[in-house]
Amino acid sequence: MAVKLFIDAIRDALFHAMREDEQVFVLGEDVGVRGGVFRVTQGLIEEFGEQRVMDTPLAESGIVGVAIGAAAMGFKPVAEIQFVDFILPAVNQIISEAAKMRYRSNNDWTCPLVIRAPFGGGVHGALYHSQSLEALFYHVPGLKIVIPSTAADAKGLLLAAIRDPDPVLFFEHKGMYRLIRDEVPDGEHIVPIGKATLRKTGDDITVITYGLMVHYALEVATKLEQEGIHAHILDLRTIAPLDREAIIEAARHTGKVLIVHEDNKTGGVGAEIAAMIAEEALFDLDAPIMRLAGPDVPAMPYNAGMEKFYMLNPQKIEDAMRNLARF
Amino acid sequence: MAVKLFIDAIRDALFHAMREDEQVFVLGEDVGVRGGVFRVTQGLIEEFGEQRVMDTPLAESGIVGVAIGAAAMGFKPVAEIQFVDFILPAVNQIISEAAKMRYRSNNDWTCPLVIRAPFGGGVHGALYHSQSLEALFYHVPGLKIVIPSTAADAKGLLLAAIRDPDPVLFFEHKGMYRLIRDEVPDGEHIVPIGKATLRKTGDDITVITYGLMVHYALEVATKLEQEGIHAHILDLRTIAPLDREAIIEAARHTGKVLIVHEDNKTGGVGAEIAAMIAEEALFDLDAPIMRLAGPDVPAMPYNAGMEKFYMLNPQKIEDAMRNLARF
Amino acid sequence: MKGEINVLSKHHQLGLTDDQVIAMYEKMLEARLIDERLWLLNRAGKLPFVVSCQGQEGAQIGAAFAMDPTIDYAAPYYRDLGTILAFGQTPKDIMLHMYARAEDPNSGGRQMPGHYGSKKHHLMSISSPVSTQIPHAVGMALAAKMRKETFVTYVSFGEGSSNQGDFHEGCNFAGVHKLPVIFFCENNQYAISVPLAKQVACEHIADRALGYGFPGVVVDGNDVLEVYRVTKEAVDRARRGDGPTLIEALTYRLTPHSSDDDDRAYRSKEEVDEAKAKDAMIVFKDYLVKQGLLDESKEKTIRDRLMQAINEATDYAQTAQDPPPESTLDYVYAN
Amino acid sequence: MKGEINVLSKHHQLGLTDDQVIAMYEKMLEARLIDERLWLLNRAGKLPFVVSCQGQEGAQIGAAFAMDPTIDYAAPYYRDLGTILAFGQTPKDIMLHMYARAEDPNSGGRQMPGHYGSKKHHLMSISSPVSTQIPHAVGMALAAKMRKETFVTYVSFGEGSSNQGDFHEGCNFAGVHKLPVIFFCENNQYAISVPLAKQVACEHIADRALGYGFPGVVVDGNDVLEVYRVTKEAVDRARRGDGPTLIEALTYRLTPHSSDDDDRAYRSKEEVDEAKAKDAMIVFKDYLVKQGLLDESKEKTIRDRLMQAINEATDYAQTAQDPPPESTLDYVYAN
Ligand SMILES: Cc1ncc(C[n+]2csc(CCOP(=O)(O)OP(=O)(O)O)c2C)c(N)n1
Ligand SMILES: Cc1ncc(C[n+]2csc(CCOP(=O)(O)OP(=O)(O)O)c2C)c(N)n1
Ligand SMILES: [Mg+2]
Ligand SMILES: [Mg+2]
Repeated sequence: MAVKLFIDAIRDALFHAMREDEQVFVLGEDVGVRGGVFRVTQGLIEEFGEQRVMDTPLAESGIVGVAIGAAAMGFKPVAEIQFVDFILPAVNQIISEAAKMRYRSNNDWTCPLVIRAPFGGGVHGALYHSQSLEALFYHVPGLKIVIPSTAADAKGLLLAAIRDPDPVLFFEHKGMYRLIRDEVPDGEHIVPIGKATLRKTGDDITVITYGLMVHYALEVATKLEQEGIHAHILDLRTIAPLDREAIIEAARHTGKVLIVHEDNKTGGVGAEIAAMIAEEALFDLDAPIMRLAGPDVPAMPYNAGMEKFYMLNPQKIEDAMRNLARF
Repeated sequence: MAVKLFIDAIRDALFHAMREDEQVFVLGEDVGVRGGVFRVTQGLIEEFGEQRVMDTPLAESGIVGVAIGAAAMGFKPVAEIQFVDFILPAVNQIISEAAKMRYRSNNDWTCPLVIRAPFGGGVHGALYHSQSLEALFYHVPGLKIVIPSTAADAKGLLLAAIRDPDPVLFFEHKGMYRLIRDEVPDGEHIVPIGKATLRKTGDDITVITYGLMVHYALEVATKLEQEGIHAHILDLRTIAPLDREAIIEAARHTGKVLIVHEDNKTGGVGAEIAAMIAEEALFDLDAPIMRLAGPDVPAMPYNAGMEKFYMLNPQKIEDAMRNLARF
Repeated sequence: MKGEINVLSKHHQLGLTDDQVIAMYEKMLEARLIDERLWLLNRAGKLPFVVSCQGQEGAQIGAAFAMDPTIDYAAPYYRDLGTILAFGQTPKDIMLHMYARAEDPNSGGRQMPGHYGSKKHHLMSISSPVSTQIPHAVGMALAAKMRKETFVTYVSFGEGSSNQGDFHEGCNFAGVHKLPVIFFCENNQYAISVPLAKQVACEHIADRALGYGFPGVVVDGNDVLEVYRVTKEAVDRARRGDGPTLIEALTYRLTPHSSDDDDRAYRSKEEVDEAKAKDAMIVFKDYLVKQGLLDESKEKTIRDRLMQAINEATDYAQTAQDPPPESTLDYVYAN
Repeated sequence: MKGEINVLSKHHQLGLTDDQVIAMYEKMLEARLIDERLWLLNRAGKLPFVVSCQGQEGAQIGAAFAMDPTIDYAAPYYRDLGTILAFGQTPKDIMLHMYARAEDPNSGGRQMPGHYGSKKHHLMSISSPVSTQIPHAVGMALAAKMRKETFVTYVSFGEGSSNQGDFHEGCNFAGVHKLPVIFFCENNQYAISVPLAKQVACEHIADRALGYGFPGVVVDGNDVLEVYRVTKEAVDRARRGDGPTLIEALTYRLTPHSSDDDDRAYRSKEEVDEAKAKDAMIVFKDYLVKQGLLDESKEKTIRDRLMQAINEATDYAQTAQDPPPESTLDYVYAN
């Protein structure tokens, strides 16, 4: 066990999976000698060669479509989309094909595919290098969506995703690549898809979140402890399918729920979480279900002041948590 | 004023808009001599010629992309996507381009575009000719989404959509084309985008829904009146942006809310509605916020029994409404 | 053919035995007869939807017989009934599919008619959005290359569908990696109501191959043996590791687009009649008759055998079990 | 050129005056000098991001001068600084954009550097997902045709981007409707780190035009006057109503992909140096010197004038106002 950066844990998982299983291969734009624009796949081509670490033409629908074909033949492709914003040309292949392959063929053909993509803002990425797109896909049965918040989870969930017999979207907050580090088990390490985890227990308010926001929420929670506000913090880890049981339990635990995500609010993942709670735990609530999310604008601007205005940060979360605690 | 079929009201709006404004034109697959596969555009090519009623190559991203270019130059294209299921290849153009054009250019370039598409099931259309895809887009700021439930609204909302200076997705339940008929004003008739409407008032339970489900809910409501259950029925008409005020008011009115949509449940439009209510009217509620929706499977099967299993119908809605009333 | 009696007949030149060409004819006829039956059942109100292969059987069978269904794979499209049969599905399989019964090997009744696919027959699952299968086939061919296996993958699509981005992206990927895949465009002159001239401005769809760095070939889709020949060449190329080929088979759709369509709105009866006269069913039969391989009595024997199988298949499918309604919830994920 | 002194010089043959070619050189130099300044500012920590035009100015200016920015439209891509300047943006506009200030005419500080666009300059708004602008340009050209106006629309993109579905769908649409649009591919041999051979298998991107039914032309992007010539021909064709042209300008990206890239991982210094020797800036200057239109002192005058404007622009932009943070909420919709 060693302390590793988030990005290194992801690379770790790729090395491990590719060494272990010849059917695993990586494809995407610049994943080869360049090692990916964020350097996630660095070093892979040296060990596994250019066929298993394949630089593709600049065509996302083609990348995903080809990966679906290879997956149908028993390969386990790990496709990288350079920025999640550029997954949009591949939406038809993902939703019409990957998500429906098993279902439409009555369990005959399958699609054991992983699509990795960096997402998230606060990195001067502007409109098209900052988006969160999980809400676009979490409505789609047949897909799984994973968003890790720790290096250990990144490794364990990516290995689980690669082993998963169905298509998994694996979204990595790009702001975390070189910011987050924690103890990552060596070798085999699986974190099951579909299970949320409590990052902190507390009896006053429940915060449900994922990705980078987990860290902000924890930071704020530590601070608020000193004021006697004890937060219960659930890290979803899997966005689809949501861990309904863990969500309801966490909501019931304090009766006060704040859902936090960087993505814009309307129709975001928080909507479903709030709806679930309102449907199954309404009478356990002591406060309205609150959501703190990005503003409903098309995407995050480049100008530093505007980007900051858009992005959630510990201060905004602190205000929201205190507000809920006081309710 | 005359009683018209839903489909005829849509055609009416197209004729009216095209006669009135030379910048309005229709493009899509088979919209010309064929008059569209559902015959919505029938007769247009005879009056307006093949340039303003343009049969396009089979390429949805191209259709939408070309329409965006024409809209940028001041045209008002009305693009038809043959089935909403086939909008997916155009998602990048819709979300990255149409929705963000005004925003990213700081109000300089705009995109006054309408995309019409038939959606919905119960017509032996199977997986790819039955889907509801509004949930894929309602999360996206910059887009408007309209789903009419009456012939009069279809005309009035389509005219409003064509006049709208921003991109509007106009989704027509294909099962309603020749099923729904009502009085449609002649000539100019505008129904404002963004305004829900009460189809029925009642003090016991609130049903919030849209499209075909409005009719089912009304049918059930009439029946339940005899049992002394009085339903308050809100027809959303616009899915994005949602009419927050009308939703909260309708929820408060009875304190018991059932949200109904044909689309699958997780992350559907009902999620946001429930979340809104749970955030703003929680203490006015006397029952959990209930959602009745399609099951979370990739899409509706072809087999008649399975299709029926999937689809909502008056019986399922009746059960849910009675259940809520009894709560 | 007269006067050529002493030269090797075309099919022998191509290395096809007499039995093989008869088998080809039989598969074409099987496809045609099933298709005709489907229309009857549709018009009788028994099947809500039909999408036809009529007019394209020659191209499909010419191509399919150039492959080896025991090792090769196909990612066909909804009109490929001929291909589906050549890869081993039976009339019973087809009828179970049309009636959306539980035993339908294609989707267990989940998908619309024409949406075939079964792993055991090496047939990739078909969806409705056109052209998505093209990158899939490229990925299947990539699998062959990565595993150093020699199977080829065949993918078919209409000429209208060759205008989708996925056609372009799939072809380009295959070209770059020299993958063993055959892009087979069944150019039937229409995309529903839209005639070729409103779909493309190029002379031939096959011209597009140049932009992907592999050969493009145009062939008369009513000339079964020519289709066989060019496809065989493409298959050989692919097996040798020389990469993809784009084949454009010129055909004509003899029926409306589907049972929901009325083609009188957009094309003349004369045009359709003219095409009917060139139907591969007729042309190929003529050839076989002239070769002395077929006569009316032999044709009748074949036809009767096929009809019997189709009748039995129809009867079976008509009373076969539906999938349980609640099985709608199955197979969203593996577990 | 020696020994040709008596024949008409190339630019005169093309109908370009001496002043015009000097103006072309000046625009190229303006683009280059701004670009160099951007890198300095980036390395000094003042600009988080730069994406360059260096090595492509010749192609851009050769093409832009074949159009009339007062009537024609351009849908350029992020490397098109030359085009942007030729269509009328000033160094000040560019610097305001780079610093993401409120006065940035491209996006009011909302978009990343290189994401130009301003209606008054007839420049379509650029986004990041590549190739989406290609169908837009086709739609703009459709507007010209529908309104019976004679403006042409120019759209540019990298060779890597020519592998996106939107390239295919846009070209095909334009071909079918014979629209007045010029597809201008700036083939700089790389898509970030991916070299041409891993992107495409065709000999020339221009070969793809065949599949869309219009001409495809390859031109040396370092030969400004040749680029002008072929683009002018394409513009004339388009204005005459004869439809689109695909032009492939062979260039080389002299800088890393962007300020975030390190190109040493995927190409050699020798390769870059070789390309630098063929830089259009050098080649075109040589031509002008040989024509007696330019000498070191005239060059210096031009350069000084440009540098002064760039310095002033930088100073202005550095202290210009930011948009108010809460303006993040503006312009989602019209009202
Ligand atoms: C992406 C997509 N858009 C639209 C459709 C509706 N549609 C079904 S078949 C068809 C025409 C196909 O034409 P072509 O590719 O020439 O094949 P053909 O039917 O003529 O064999 C259309 C437009 C579809 N299935 N998929
Ligand atoms: C749809 C999409 N996918 C990926 C990217 C990331 N990306 C930005 S530029 C680029 C390479 C572009 O290469 P090319 O088209 O040759 O243009 P060049 O930068 O070489 O001028 C990539 C992959 C993007 N912007 N859009
Ligand atoms: Mg066709
Ligand atoms: Mg390039």
